[in-house]
Amino acid sequence: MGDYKFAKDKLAEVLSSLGDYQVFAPTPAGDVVRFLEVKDPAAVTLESANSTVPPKELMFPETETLFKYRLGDTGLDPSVPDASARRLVFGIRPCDAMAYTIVDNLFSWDFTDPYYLNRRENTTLVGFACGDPCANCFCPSMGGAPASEKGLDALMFDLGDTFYVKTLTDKGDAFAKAAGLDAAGDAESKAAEKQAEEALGKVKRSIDTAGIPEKLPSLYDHPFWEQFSDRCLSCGICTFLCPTCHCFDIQDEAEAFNARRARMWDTCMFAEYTVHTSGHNPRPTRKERTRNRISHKYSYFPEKFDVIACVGCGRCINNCPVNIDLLDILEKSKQAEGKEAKTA
Amino acid sequence: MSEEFEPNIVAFLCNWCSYAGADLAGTSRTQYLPNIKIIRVMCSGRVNPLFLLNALQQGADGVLISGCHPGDCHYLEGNFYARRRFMLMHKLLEHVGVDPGRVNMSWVSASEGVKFKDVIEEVVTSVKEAGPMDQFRRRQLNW
Amino acid sequence: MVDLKELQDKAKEVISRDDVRRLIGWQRGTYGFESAPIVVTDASDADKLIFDPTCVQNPASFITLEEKRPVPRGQEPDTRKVAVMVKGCDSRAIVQQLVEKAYPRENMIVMGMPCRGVIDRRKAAALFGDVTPDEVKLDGDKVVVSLNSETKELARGDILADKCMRCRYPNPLVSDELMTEEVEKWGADEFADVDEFEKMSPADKWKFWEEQFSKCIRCYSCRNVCPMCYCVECVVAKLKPQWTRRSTDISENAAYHVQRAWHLSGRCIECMECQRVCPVDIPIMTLNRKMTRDVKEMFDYEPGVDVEAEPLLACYNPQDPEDYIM
Amino acid sequence: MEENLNYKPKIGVYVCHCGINIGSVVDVPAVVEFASKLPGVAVSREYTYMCSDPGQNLIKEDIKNENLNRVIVASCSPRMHEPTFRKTLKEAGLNPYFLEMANIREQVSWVHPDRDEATAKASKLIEAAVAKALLLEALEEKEVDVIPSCLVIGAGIAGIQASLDIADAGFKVYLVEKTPSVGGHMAQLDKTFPTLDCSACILTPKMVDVANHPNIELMTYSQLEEISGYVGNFKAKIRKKARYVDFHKCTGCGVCAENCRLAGRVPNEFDELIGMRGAIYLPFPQAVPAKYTIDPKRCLQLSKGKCGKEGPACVAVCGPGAVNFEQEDEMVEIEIGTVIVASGYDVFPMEKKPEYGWKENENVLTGLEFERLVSASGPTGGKPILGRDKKGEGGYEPKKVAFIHCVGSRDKSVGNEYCSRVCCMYLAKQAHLIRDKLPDAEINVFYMDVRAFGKGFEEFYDRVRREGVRYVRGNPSEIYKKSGEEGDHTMVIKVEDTLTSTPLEYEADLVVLGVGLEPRKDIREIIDLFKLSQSTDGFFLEAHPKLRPVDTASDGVFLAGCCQGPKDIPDTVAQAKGAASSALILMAYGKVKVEAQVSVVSPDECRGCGFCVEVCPFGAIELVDENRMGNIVKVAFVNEALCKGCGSCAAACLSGAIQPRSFKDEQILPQIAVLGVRP
Repeated sequence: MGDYKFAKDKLAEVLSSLGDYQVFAPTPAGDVVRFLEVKDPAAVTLESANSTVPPKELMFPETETLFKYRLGDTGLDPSVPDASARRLVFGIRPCDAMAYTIVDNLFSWDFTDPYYLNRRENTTLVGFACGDPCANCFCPSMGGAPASEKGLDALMFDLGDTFYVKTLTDKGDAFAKAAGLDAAGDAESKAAEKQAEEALGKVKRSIDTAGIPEKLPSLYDHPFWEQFSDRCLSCGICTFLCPTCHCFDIQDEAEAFNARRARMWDTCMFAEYTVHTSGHNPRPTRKERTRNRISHKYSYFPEKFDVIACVGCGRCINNCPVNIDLLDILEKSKQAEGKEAKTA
Repeated sequence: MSEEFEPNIVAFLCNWCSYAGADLAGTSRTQYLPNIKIIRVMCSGRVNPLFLLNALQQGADGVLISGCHPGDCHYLEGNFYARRRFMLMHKLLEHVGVDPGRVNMSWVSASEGVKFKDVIEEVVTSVKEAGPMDQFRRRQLNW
Repeated sequence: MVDLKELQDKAKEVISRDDVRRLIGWQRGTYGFESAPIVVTDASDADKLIFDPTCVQNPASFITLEEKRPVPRGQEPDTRKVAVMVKGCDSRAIVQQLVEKAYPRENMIVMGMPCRGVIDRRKAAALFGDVTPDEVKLDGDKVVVSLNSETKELARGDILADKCMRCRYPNPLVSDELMTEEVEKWGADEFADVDEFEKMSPADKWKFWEEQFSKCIRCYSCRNVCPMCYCVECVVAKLKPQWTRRSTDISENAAYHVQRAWHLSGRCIECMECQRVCPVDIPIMTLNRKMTRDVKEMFDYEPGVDVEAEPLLACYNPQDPEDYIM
Repeated sequence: MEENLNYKPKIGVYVCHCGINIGSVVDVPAVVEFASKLPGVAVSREYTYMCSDPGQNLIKEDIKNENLNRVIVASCSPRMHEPTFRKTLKEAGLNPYFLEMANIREQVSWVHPDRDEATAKASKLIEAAVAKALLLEALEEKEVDVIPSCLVIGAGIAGIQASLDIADAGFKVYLVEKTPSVGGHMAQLDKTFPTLDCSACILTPKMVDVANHPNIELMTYSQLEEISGYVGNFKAKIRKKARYVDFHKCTGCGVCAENCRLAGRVPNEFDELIGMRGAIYLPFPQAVPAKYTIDPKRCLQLSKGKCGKEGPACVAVCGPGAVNFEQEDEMVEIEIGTVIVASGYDVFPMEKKPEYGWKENENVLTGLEFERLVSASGPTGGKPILGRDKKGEGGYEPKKVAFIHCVGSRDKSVGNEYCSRVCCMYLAKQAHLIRDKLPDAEINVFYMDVRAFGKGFEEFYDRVRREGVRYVRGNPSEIYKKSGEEGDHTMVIKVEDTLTSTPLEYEADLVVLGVGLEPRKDIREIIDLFKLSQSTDGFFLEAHPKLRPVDTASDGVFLAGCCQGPKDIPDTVAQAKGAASSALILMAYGKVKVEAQVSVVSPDECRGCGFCVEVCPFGAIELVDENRMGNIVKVAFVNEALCKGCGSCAAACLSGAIQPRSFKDEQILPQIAVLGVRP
């Protein structure tokens, strides 16, 4: 594990030197930033605070094929699309990297998911510490930090005209070697620590999560949810853009008589998410859905995996068009009078 | 493309005029191009404009909706509604970049077997000019 | 300018009535340049109501978003009135909802809010960055933004939504009572943007849309926020038959957006909420505006202005145009 | 429904050679082979003629032995043999709607000569049929009872004849007539061409019959106001207008009319306003029913509230005391199974052709006015006398009479492109009548063509010509008085003889205009009641110009007489009998099949916007209350007896909540999926 650096103007060079990796980096797609495979290093941007769509899509794509088959035939061709490519995610924010460590729990739990885990296995994560967090960041409250190393193989700092790179795993070193980075000295590491210190101070918002996981079940039927759910659009923004939300739907898609089984993002905010074949919907209104989203992240998930399914990236707050504010909900939940616990 | 592009066109014909017109073309042995595949509906007013979209997604290079001449609808008004719908759908698809030549509509009566042939020729030509439709084509199975 | 106190008192009075169930309006947001919609059910919350240029959301959306909860046996459904505050543009949604029999007029109390424009959060962010203003108000032809004890004056066009710059209905078209005096109409709509777009070749149009549609994550916020989109089961969610697949790729995304635009042709009332809420900045209104323009040109029809009007696609004129029909 | 959910589809595909019609072009064995591999296909066979008995038996056997539950016949157009094969399935005990046809003759072998292309396309069409067949549903063919009674609108000769036929067959008839008497235009005529028998003589007995027939309920001076329901089960509201004369007390003696203060001072509609009546009146002596009626617009008591010093004379003189000014309109509601519309025609309104001076010139008469003039029951007692004074005295006989053809017919300038079919002959007849009554008169007939197409017509036309009636080919451009002088009634007719193409001027002191027939001015009332449509000439549109000439697009509603287009009396009677038998077929069988492929609503998906209600051309859909988990919401509901299965509702519905059976989205999309794929 070592200290490296490279000049800012060498960014494109560094990226192009990673020939035997499939490299993904924040790239402006139209007017939003997204982690795309690097075709033109010049297109990569490290300016934006964070990508609109979290890099979770690199491990858990919006839509992926599980296998193909032909209607009428009994035998099917379980060819899992190849996920063995050696990948590298460049410039991922610490919160999003930490998110992977949370989602890993789910995909390696009762059933180990080859699609997700193969990708994780073969991917190197080169993080990029936050110089100045945005208005709705609250990673420290979630056990992260603007310069957190959780889940990363290497962490980059922006030191003005150079990038300081601190490698944290063998994967990280391999990257440094492949990129042919110069060694860095104390000066850089000190500067980085200082920057991390300051960045931490700049985080404006926070929440004390103590007691929340235990309390939420007691608010199961509490009316306070309605002050938020009444204005909820029941859309997928908060969950699709959440780096830890991991719900998916599995559908068969046929063309004439050829078909595939595919899995795609789904969200508990959609009305149809819980509709039974009978037509009955146990979560008939936005109240139940809003409650489920919060409770799942802050109560059910920690209950099972002992970690809150939130990294404080603030995406759900930034992008909600009706200003439903996660932290606001949590604060209100603390004030609300709970009844004896119920479970979902 | 090496060999000439042969477009695939899905047509929605109303049972009473256009489908009968196609039958007449048949009984009078009026030859036309085989690129057209006909789906029979009772009235052009039945054709949901989203059928077009779906056909283009399924890989059709062009579509044709054909019904009774205005005023001749077996159900009195169906083709008037169809006309409104498809005037709009045509414009909408054009707006997203679908070549207008792909979306076609015609009035063909039960006695217009020859017109039916002419319509087919015209449609096939305009879709040929537009080339293969790959914009909406479903790709989920090509990997 | 609204007197907030007056507004809140009026709201208190309305929500306190026995025959009123809920009141939909706006409250101060927790951050940024946009307010948050609020559904007031208790008079004590009426003090949260505000009206200023941050009140961009369309309250009419929340009338149809409210699910009808199953009514336990022996109980009666709560059929008391819903009060809703609407700007001019919002009111067109009410008109269209009435045209489409979404609810009986008498079930609604419409509180009209004459309006001189609302903020475009994207323009604001470009100007001020990731901040929360103390106050935003309209002063004559200026928009005055107070931000940590500094005030900045802007031309309306620099920060107000485009729809406001071409607004032709600043005063509600339907209302039981106006909360302030009517404002003077300033806008005109020549659909120059549509004409401009149409200059493109089919290939270029597709190139544009291919990029836009590819971004779509199918969160359906554009559909859900639309005051016109309140089908019990939307066709894009249907499984039998499945019109659109849930897979996100250019084919399904494009199909979704075309379907959406199609279903809104002759129905879109141009509140532009769909475009505002899009998390990946797809210019959705470019589709809707095209429909609006063509509907006007071909059928001399404008949705959401006349409660008595027949729905565009549920009527016809024997003389309708048919220029491309063989 | 259950039928196709509960077990796996077992499809039989039957490819027809149609002799050599298909076989010679399409590689049938290859197609059969292809079809056999399609999912769900259990049997795939070929045969020379599937529609032949052996062919059909092949299918029946397989249905029985292989338990097929879907059948695909790849042969000719479904418009040809769908009914045939539906029957086949039915006979084999399978629901007839589990049939799907692939049209590989009209759409393949007859139009695509290339064997490979044809074979490929045939295979595709069958593949699509299979894809749809997988989702076909069993449909129920329902029958509804037909109420054994008929409403006949209009009591002209058409309505009278239709009513008598139906009544004689033993079914109840409600005959509704707007005017106070039955008889219609035919009653106004003097003689009828070409046989010259007296119109009244042949009509009056029938008029009396309808009045007395035990199965006919006659409602004169009445009007249909509302009609609802559907074939076999209509409900009608009829307004019986107040006659202000007690129908049962009135003996028809006529003393009231004689004593009416306005006697002889009110123009009589029946006499085309050239004769006079009183405010209380009988339109004509043979009127049926022979009951008097008070014209509320003219009657002083009713319009002014006062009639002379001593009050209304009619009241005073009426022995039975039948006059009753307090009488009010009466609404009658009836239920009927069938309807015959025989609402008749109007003659061409001369206002539209001022150049003939009909308005200002009392010596210019329409054909119908002339009929009254020469009718024995007419104002002049049948003598062709003009220019009588108010008391009906004085006057003179015309010496030069001119008849003009095609007035308001075959004339684009007045918007009537059609031929009225009766004018040529009634003018010939009228020319004959004049010759008969005024042997010395000079008679000129101006014509474009003479269309003497009917039985005995040409002979009659020839006879009239030989009687010294001059036919001049050309239609007059103008008619005007020769001089303004008192007592000079001579008119000048400017015309170009189109045979010699010489401009000529003729003199006449009586001009008779061969006015054509037009749709009634009040035709809208009936259109709106029944949702009937009009052909371009404005008359009612029949369901099919050749094969369904008395039917309309609304089942159970039939047309008779001139409301469907100009006709002479024999044609009218013939059509009336046709309409009567059509109605009788329904009533005699007592049941009617309703379309099985009708639209169906899934109430859980309906948002109640009513778009479907607005687009339905048959008014078959309405919004009804639905209890959705305790909440009352409006949802669409289809009246299956009214629905014709066109499916416009489905295309209008945003959420696909309403679907036409056999053409549902979920049945059409699979076809698109198959046919969309580029070969």
